[in-house]
Amino acid sequence: MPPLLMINDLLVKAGETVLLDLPELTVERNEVLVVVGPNGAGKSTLLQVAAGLKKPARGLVKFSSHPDLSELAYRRRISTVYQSPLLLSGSVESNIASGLKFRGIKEPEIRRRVDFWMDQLHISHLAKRRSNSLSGGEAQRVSLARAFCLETELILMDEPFSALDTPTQQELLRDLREIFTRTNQTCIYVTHDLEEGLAIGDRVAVLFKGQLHQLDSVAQVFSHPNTPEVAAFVGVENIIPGKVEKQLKDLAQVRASGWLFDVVSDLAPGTAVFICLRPEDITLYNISEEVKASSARNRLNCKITQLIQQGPLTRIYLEAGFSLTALVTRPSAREMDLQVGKEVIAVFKSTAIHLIESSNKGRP
Amino acid sequence: MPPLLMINDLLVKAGETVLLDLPELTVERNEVLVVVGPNGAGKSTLLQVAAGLKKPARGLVKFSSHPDLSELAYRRRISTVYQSPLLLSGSVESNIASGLKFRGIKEPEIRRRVDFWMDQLHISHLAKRRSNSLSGGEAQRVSLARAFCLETELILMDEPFSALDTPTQQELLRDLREIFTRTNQTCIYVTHDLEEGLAIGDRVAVLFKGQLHQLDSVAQVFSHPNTPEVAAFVGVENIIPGKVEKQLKDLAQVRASGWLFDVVSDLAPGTAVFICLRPEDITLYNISEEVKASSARNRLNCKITQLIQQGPLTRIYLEAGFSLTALVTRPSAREMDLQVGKEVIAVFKSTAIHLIESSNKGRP
Amino acid sequence: AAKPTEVPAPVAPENPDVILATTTSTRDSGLLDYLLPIFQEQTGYIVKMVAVGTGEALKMGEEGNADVLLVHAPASEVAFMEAGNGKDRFLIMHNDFVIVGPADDPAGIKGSETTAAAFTAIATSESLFTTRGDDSGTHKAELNHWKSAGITPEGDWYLNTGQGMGDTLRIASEKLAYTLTDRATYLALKDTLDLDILYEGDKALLNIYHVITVNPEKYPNLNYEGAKTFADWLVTNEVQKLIETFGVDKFGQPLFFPDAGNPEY
Amino acid sequence: MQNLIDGIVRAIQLLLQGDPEVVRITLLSLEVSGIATVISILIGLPLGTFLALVQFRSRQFWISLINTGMALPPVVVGLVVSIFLWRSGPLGSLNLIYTPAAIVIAQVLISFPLAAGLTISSLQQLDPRLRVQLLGLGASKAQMILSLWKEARLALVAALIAAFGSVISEVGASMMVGGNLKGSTRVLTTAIVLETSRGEFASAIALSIILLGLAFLVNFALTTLQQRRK
Amino acid sequence: MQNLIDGIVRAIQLLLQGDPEVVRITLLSLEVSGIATVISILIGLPLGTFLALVQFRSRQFWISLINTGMALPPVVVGLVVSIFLWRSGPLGSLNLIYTPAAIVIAQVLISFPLAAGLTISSLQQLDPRLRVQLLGLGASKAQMILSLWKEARLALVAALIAAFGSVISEVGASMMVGGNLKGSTRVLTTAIVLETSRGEFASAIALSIILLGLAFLVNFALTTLQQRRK
Ligand SMILES: Nc1ncnc2c1ncn2[C@@H]1O[C@H](COP(=O)(O)OP(=O)(O)OP(=O)(O)O)[C@@H](O)[C@H]1O
Ligand SMILES: Nc1ncnc2c1ncn2[C@@H]1O[C@H](COP(=O)(O)OP(=O)(O)OP(=O)(O)O)[C@@H](O)[C@H]1O
Ligand SMILES: [Mg+2]
Ligand SMILES: [Mg+2]
Repeated sequence: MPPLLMINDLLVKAGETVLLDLPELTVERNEVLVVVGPNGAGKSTLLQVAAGLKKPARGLVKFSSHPDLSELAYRRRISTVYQSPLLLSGSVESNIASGLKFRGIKEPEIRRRVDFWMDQLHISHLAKRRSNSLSGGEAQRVSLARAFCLETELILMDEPFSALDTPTQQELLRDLREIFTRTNQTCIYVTHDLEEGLAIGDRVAVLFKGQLHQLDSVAQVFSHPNTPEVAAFVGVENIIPGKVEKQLKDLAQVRASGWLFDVVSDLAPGTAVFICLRPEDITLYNISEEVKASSARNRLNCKITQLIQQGPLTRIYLEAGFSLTALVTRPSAREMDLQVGKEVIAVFKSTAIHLIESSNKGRP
Repeated sequence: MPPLLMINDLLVKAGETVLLDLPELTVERNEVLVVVGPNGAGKSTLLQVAAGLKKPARGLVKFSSHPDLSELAYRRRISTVYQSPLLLSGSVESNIASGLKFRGIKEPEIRRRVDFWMDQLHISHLAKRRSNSLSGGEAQRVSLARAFCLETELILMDEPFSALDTPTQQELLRDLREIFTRTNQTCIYVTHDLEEGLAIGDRVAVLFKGQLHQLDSVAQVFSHPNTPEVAAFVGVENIIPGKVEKQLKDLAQVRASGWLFDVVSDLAPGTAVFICLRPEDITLYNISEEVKASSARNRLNCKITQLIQQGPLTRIYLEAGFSLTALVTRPSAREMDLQVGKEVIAVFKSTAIHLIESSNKGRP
Repeated sequence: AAKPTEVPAPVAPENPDVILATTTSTRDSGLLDYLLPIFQEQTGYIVKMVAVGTGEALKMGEEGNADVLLVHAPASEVAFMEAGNGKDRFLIMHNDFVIVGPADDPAGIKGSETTAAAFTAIATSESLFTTRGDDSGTHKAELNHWKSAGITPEGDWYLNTGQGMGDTLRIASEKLAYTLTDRATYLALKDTLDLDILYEGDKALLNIYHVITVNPEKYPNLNYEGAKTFADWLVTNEVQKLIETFGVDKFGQPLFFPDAGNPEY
Repeated sequence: MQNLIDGIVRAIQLLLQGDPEVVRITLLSLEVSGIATVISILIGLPLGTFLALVQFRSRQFWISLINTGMALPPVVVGLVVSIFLWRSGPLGSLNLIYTPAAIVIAQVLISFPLAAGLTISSLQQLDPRLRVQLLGLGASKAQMILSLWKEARLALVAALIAAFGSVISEVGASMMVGGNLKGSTRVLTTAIVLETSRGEFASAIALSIILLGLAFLVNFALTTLQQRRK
Repeated sequence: MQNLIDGIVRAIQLLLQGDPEVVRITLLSLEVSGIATVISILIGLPLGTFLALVQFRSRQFWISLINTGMALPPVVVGLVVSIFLWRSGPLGSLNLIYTPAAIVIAQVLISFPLAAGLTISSLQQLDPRLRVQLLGLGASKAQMILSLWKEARLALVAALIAAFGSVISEVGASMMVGGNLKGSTRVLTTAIVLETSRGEFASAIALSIILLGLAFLVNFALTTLQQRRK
């Protein structure tokens, strides 16, 4: 099957500023493509182009058989959730029904779908309320219901959950995944929240400053970021520049900040690289303790410089000639009695390290 | 020192609907009071009342010496970041300067502060841009800069980071904490994201349906939620109703779903309770493995029903006569080869369980 | 009747503003636009000429809102004087009314014996006739003619325009209707109208203008001095000559005939 | 002042008596101005919408032209319409001069620029993202426009009120092209002028009060509609 | 039709010659209407702002009244103002009748309801959260109102345009209270009426063209101001 949406050689400008420059991007049928990137990366711009609402300066965007995305027939095959809800005046119900009314759907069917989606989003009790009296999260739910009830082939969502409380977010993420699969819907899901993206996405496109740095499966982007920017964005907090010194049967020895790291990699000696190490892949041991996990080849003596509680986890900032961040569960931190100033051993496996060639800096 | 803001016997209504009903709430000087709660709980309403922008139906709100919050002198001693940025037309700069101009601050000082905060929020390059051409996150930064540059005693923030990308969020959370401490600013910080609240707050007020369920230190709310609602909201995913069966020297035995749990608690036998257990406090062992941590008194045989990857963590749904959720790090899950259908032992300490008396259900 | 008096030297009067209420026909013919600057120069009085309907002009006099009136509805004027509203009333000039209508003269009024006969012909043939219907001097004159012909004009043929002479002529022209008009207005608009003079010359068709000063005893804040000066000025020989020659260059005939010193008609 | 008091007394009398002439004039005013307003809106709303939403080169010129139209003096409109409708004019053969239809034509010319100009500003005042939002919901162009009108209805009703106000109060053009013919084209404003020129100030005031009362009723209905769902 | 063509030719002649009388009339029109517009805005803007922002019981009634004011016929205004300013009226001693000041008074009465009514609708069209936002930024009431005006400037300039249009084109009231005195209260519209009633259609048309050209220039300036920063 050909991809549902094909983007080729796309250039989007505002005046002289380039907002988006994508040589190629395809969205497969029935996938959830997550688009992530920092603020101003061009995520919303990409959605607007895909929705046929923004004319690119150059390039081809094709949706299955539609070469012209601005035509009504195309617009009616997609639905869009915008970053800010922007409800129409009137009741919640009438807002949700608006897209259906535009499509000339019959009243009983409208009723059914509106009721279903209000229920799904826990806003049935708001049905008759005027849209301008809603709280932020309630408005966002209305905006979501308004798009979902269209039940279109392609759904474009721009940070749809940013105003929802955590329990609802999690519930919706789970439900949506399931609904999309069941109804064969395809979705482009823009978010700046990586966790959200990981929970719902099949593939992830990572944008920086209008450029696509990586487009891969969720797991791949997560474990093998292409560029240091992507690495930092997907939560690799330890990115250390270094150089491959030796290469022994796919085990590279990388020198960085005076230390020598063992890394599973086939890169040749002399290659300038970035060592990428996730904080959660670092295990901490008390100096006194015997380090049991013998398979972990890398050990660093460090000193704790800062501790930050983050929900179920504790983030630990370490100094080991360079700064290092580790993430441990709260109970472990308690058990080990971790405190600022304490010396610990940071241990991580040679497989936990991912190397990015320095030449990948910037454009992929 | 008396509290900075005192709320007494507050009732806020819209027509006949009660939006907020707070017998008492105080904000101490120099603290960051985080207000959390699900969508529609009344968080934004509370902020509006504190900002003197919404008249309560009843009750007293007092800000240090100001008995009347709607007076200009009071309004000029606070600054507010609203849930949606709502920028004025004009340039980014002029938006940020607007509050300063209202206060009649001199031009060089305006310049200095605006430049400082644009820099702090990484929007210096947007200074001359028209406010309606910004991306969602950029607009939110402008809104933040606009409030911060007022450098007021009290800052009210309504979900200020919801549109920011994760790295910026984390950076700002860290910086803000520091700035508030340095400048002796007090802050009421509304969020639906608990993690955010935990990272920045001194105390947490938890609202549900316009009612205050708990107001405590961050650690206390997190470890000793007052009501099942709060427990669920702060991430206690396992809430099991039960009854105290025996009481031996502050160690209670609680029967729930057929199992007998050991809990550190002085509750008397016969008390109906909810067992609260955080997913990250559960350690999983393979059946074959020898359970080493002998101090953990509770062991349950369970079967894995679902696995969900969530960034650095894996969420594991278990069936043990009732459903149980556990959270382990990705590397552990990999090492233990956790899969759906596999049988494991869930182990947790008697101190990991927190008991809530059933009578606390609903109002505290 | 007043005698011509010496023209006073232009000394700035104490109260220079004089309000003159007059009918639209004198304004539209341009006569007053011609005379007033001269008066102003000679006397220093500034005349504020307000062109309104005769009815409104008399009402303004009655209420003391004008100092002096120049009007052409003798019957109403007499009533006005009798009610004590006016102080002086001088005959100034006349022109005449004519009956105009479509060139083919459907009612055949050309060559009628009397004005009454002409009016009767129009009424009996139910040819369209436009009336000003605005209580103006012309309207009142017209009503008198109907009365003397013993006719109460009514019906679809009798169009009540409620407007000034110029507009009523235009409507007559457009509707191919007859109407009674003063000669001055007709001549001024002749080029833009499809109307010919079909009946004229009867003595009954005289259109007589009087100047009236409003009675200062009734309204002490009137500028009687100015009003009287103006009234007196109008009847001077020089001015009477100016009236006689006005419009001759443009229309080849005078629009008004000076009457100062003549007996009342 | 006495005139004003007399006028008010007279107005009450006329209203109580239901003077047939006054009733006819009032109804004709309402009919003519109502039709003219409706036609103005039918022209002004689409035209204003077009100028508000579509970007093209000479747009600003056209907007200025429409705005200038708001300053069209009724007498000028009356004169020009007359020139066209007089027997000598190009449309003379239609025999429209001195008919209510002629008044409607002139009033439409006076009020449609007002309707169009105010439509432009009310639509431009809307959040520009609203258009994108509506298109994204699958609205056709027409549906989008309808929805925008709904969102801007407050200002659009104000435009309607202003357009109605401009025609019901207009006299210069009605007088010229209608002729103020008793029983056929005499409307409230032209009747007021006539009564004034006859010096019948009390009658003029009485008719004015009727006119304003009428305008108030219409506006009260429209304002209620406008403010009902702010 | 010939009239129209003659009028255009005549207008060009008048403009090229700079006929002093025409220049004077034109300047007076501009001055009188300009002053009247400014005063209307000075009254209408605060009044409209008050009615748009402050909630009180009889608000809807007052809004209707203002909207009715948009339908005030100039002749009625002219008559009522005359009654007050005539010697017999309560303000007769001020000697204002038949002066430019009297025209200004009448024109203000005609156009301030338009300014106020359109101000109401343009402010009500704004996002209500904007007020809260501004107050939260520490704006005083006055600063808040200024900022709201700035946000609504598109529609407010439209109100200004409409108010100017209504006075520059008005004739009934100017004629009655000004008296159309040559050299002192003759403005473009009253001159047009005079020329028309004298059958000098070409002159009337020429003056109309001057009037419209003037209105276009003013409106082009205002529209440019309005559209510059949409
Ligand atoms: N008219 C314009 N002129 C210049 N730059 C513009 C214009 N419109 C948008 N931009 C810029 O384009 C960039 C991309 O905007 P976009 O809304 O796509 O970002 P985004 O990735 O969605 O960001 P966010 O996470 O903050 O929503 C932003 O930096 C924005 O400032
Ligand atoms: N005029 C109104 N009539 C009825 N209910 C109202 C009205 N205005 C607000 N509410 C309700 O009051 C509740 C509290 O609103 P508020 O904005 O304070 O919620 P919130 O806690 O900030 O939620 P969110 O996280 O979604 O922003 C909401 O459920 C909202 O629907
Ligand atoms: Mg965006
Ligand atoms: Mg909120």
